[in-house]
Amino acid sequence: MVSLDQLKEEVKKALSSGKVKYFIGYENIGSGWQVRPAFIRQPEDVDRLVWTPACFHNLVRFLHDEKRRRAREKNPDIRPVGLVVKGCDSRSINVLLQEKYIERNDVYIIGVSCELTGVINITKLNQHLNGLKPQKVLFGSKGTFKVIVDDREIEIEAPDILADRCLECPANFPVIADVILGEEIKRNPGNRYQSISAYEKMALDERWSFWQQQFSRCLRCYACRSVCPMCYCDECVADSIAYAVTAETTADEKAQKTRWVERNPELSENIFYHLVRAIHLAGRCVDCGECERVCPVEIPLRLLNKKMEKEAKELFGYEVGFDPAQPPLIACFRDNDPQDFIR
Amino acid sequence: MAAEFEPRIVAFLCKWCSSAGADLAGVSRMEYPPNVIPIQVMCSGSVSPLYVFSALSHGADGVLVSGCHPGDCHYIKGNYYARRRLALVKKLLEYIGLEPQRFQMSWVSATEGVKFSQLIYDLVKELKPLGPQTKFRRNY
Amino acid sequence: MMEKTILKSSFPQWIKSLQSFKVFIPKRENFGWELSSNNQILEIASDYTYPVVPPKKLIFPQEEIFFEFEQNPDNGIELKEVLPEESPQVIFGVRPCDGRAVEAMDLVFGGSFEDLYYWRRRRQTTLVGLACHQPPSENCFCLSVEGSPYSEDGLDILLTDLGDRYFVKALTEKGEKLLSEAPSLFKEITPKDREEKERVHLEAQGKIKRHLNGARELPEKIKAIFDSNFWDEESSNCLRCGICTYLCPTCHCFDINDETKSLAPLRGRRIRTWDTCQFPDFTMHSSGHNPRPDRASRLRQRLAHKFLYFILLYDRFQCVGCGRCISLCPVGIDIIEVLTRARNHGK
Amino acid sequence: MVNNVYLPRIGEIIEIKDEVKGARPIKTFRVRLTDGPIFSFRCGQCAMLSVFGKGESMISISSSPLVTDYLQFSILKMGRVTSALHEMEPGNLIGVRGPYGNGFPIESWKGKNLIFIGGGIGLAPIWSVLQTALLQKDDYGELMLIYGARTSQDLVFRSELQQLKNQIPVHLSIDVAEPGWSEFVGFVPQNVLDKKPSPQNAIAITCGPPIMIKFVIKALKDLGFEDDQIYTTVENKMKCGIGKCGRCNIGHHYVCKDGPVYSWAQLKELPQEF
Repeated sequence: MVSLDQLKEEVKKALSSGKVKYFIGYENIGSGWQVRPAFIRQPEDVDRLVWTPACFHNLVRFLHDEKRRRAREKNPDIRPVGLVVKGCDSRSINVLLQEKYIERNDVYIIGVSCELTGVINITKLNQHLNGLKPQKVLFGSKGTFKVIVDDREIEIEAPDILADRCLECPANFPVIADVILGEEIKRNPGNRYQSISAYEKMALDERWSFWQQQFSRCLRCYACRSVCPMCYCDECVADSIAYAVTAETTADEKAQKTRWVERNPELSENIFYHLVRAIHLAGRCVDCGECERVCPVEIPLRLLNKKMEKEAKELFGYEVGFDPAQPPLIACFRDNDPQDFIR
Repeated sequence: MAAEFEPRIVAFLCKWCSSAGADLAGVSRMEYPPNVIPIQVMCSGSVSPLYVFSALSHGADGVLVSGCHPGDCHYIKGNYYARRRLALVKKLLEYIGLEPQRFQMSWVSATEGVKFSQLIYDLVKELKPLGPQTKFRRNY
Repeated sequence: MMEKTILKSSFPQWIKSLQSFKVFIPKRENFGWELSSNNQILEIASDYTYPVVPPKKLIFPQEEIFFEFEQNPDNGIELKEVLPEESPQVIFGVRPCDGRAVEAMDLVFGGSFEDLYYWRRRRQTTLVGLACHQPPSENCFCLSVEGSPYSEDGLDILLTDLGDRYFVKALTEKGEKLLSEAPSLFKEITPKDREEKERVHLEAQGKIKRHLNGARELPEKIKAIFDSNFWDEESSNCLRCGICTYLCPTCHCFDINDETKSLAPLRGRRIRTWDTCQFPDFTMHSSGHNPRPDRASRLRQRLAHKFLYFILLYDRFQCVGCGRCISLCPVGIDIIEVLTRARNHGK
Repeated sequence: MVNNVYLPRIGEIIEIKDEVKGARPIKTFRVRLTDGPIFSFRCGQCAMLSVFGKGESMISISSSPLVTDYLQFSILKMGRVTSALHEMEPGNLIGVRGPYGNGFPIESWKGKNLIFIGGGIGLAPIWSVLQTALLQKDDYGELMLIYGARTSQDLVFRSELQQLKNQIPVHLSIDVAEPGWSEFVGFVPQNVLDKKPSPQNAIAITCGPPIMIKFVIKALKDLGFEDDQIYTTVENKMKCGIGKCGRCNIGHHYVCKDGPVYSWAQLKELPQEF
């Protein structure tokens, strides 16, 4: 079991020794059981920290903000930022290292093992509780969750309410960390591509009608992009003006910027945005599932990323986020990459 | 009777091989259907997935990316990168529900005028029965 | 004003009688409730809460075409105004907060420059409210921002669920017209109906769990802490996505862009789309200078707009307490908590 | 019939003049409206100009309201729309809607001395007031212009400035010395301190880059100007021009509708988000 006391102790140590600039972990929202990212700046604030099955957020994403802040400030404090990471999150750190977006000493990593469980899916939890309101959601012993409802304790088998991505997770243990909490327990992830198999089997037009329905709902709030640990581009095809505009950017450069995607939320533009995002995440997405979780109209974005993950593995033997030294998927090739589709 | 549907194919052809192959087909007076809108690029490796999506969103009925045969790339490795990247694009497009015939890749060398003209014959033949590509096309 | 009752069993007939209207009724989707006009649904489900995307989208759609432009053969430019169709619509199941939100939006799109597109749709829209018998969300706080679960503001009709029937209060001419489409379905009210309605209203009020105390003190407070680092700390986990604003029933900010269909001859259109103060490029000058360059200033803008600027302009909050921004925020930014902390900041 | 505020009128560019060349070019455009006379407006008001297919840009009107044959705009090439405007030729058509904004309260300045202080393209909005005051010279007291730019080649309205020198005191400046330059060298605020305009019965109207405005105001305060004797214009990104799209606000003021003209007495009370 991951010990919360130990987590607090480690964070306190890191903060009081001045080793980290600040620490990002999780805290409860209000007096409820749900959690949100917490920025801990003082050692005495570590008591805000929690570690529960509702800690689904991938905190690696906040390293983008830190990087931008450093670029803005004249004399930035360049001490590492401390993060709590799960197995999946740790893989996204590896991708950022691999892409040289960050350096290893930009981040101080406290890894936590998901052991036999992972994080929950709130919809599944609510369905399971059938109208009852949870007061607390905790890790149980050996692959269960403990939910307190009406001051009563309910034990739920993990697979019943685990987030889909946890059911298909190949890394329930951090792959890169400075400190690791919890045990490394081997777990059979089962079919890693279970969620997409039904869609792969669909007839072409059936698939189209499914995706058409999904994409036509998109509001283009860009929450999927905003929450993504890999969406750090200074310039995105979806923006009207890129952040990359500076005082030195010439009028001609601005005028000639190609507008790939129009701002209207019609199907064609929504598809364009999501296709670009999917292809840009190929070989980079670690399936932390955040994009799908935050979507207010529940577009199943994991299904896109998972498909790319599967193709990268099957076509090119490529696994994302286990080795910070491996070259990015599309910045390398093998002589015998498949080419039976080429005429 | 309505005129037979003529698909429009946007073809991204690398300058060194495929574009030269298309030229050879032209100067050798080989006939091939006029359905192709050729766009010369420096290398198949420079074809961003954005180009492919953009062609489809602007109403292309088919998209072709053609480069040098493996080992022949003017820039040594460009076509290998293209092969990997566009394989993913192809898988993604089909997964969303686009007919596989609509996105194609080929290797055509500067001497393969015959291959190029035959390829275009074949693509047009395969695309005709599918009708216009409306899935990704802008309504406006 | 006209008060009637209608049996729930008669409700479908009423809907069917509205032949000349496009009728929107809440429909359950996998992501929540949506206002749908698919003509299949003839009643409001008993477990209906509120639509994820508020009714504003039917009056202020995410995409509005202003006009089309076309270069003519002698190089002139023709503009073709594209106005919303003349088609009356009825929206059922508008929660009182969302009705008040439409009223707030009326203020923005009215005034010295009347927005033709907005008013075309608005005038053709009849809002049939449904009083909440319990809060649609655990983050509802309408009472704190001068609303209530049975507020009539902005609505044409307010329905109150009395179990087997609805108490129907027509508030405007548009509302009365809707009743007159099927007059035989509506019954005169009895004192008991009225009593029951009052009871439902009062009970609903008691079920609201969340409160933002002293909201009227906020304008002064926000002004006082405008330049403090309070906003930095509060926005530290903001992702700068558009959820809180796109799904806010009162947020009205938009962008205008030209889209070209053909360059020669030039052909295209000018469209309006939703935009949000939470995107960095919203205020970025062409030079790259950005008056609201960070998440702190953008969070402050969102809250100050709702609890300071709108009050200065119209003497009312631009927040109706629906709680959507709280429930849907991916990182738990909670407008009630932030404003409560703002109120206590420096104390 | 309600007027559709978003539908522009069609304007024809009748004259284009190169003011400044180089990397930050400025051109002056004169525009007539094809469907009738130009709209009436106040000094300091703006118009939303469209290049169809590119979009719209809010530009201040630099001609005087007393000139009714055309509208004049001096435009720095900066982004998508202004670049497209710079590509245009006389005879080309653009969209024009407006006028927008509050304008300068010049009626209340009658009998007063007016000191115009501009930097770079910032001369454009105050040019309208200056021209009006010149045409109605009897209504106002002494006029004075203090104007500067990075280099002599960045000064706008160069030929007009030479003529203006025959009518009113004109104090030019450039940031760095150049061969042949006989006037002030230094920043505009320094020139203000050097020329010491008197606050007595005076109004100072300043426009230019934000940093210049900031220091000009400081200089004017040092010279004894009261907050309500200093007027400036603010600019922010705009889309609708009519106070609805929500992006140009500083506090509860929409710059497009309630601005762009503010006295320092008003502006200093607002959040400094511009």
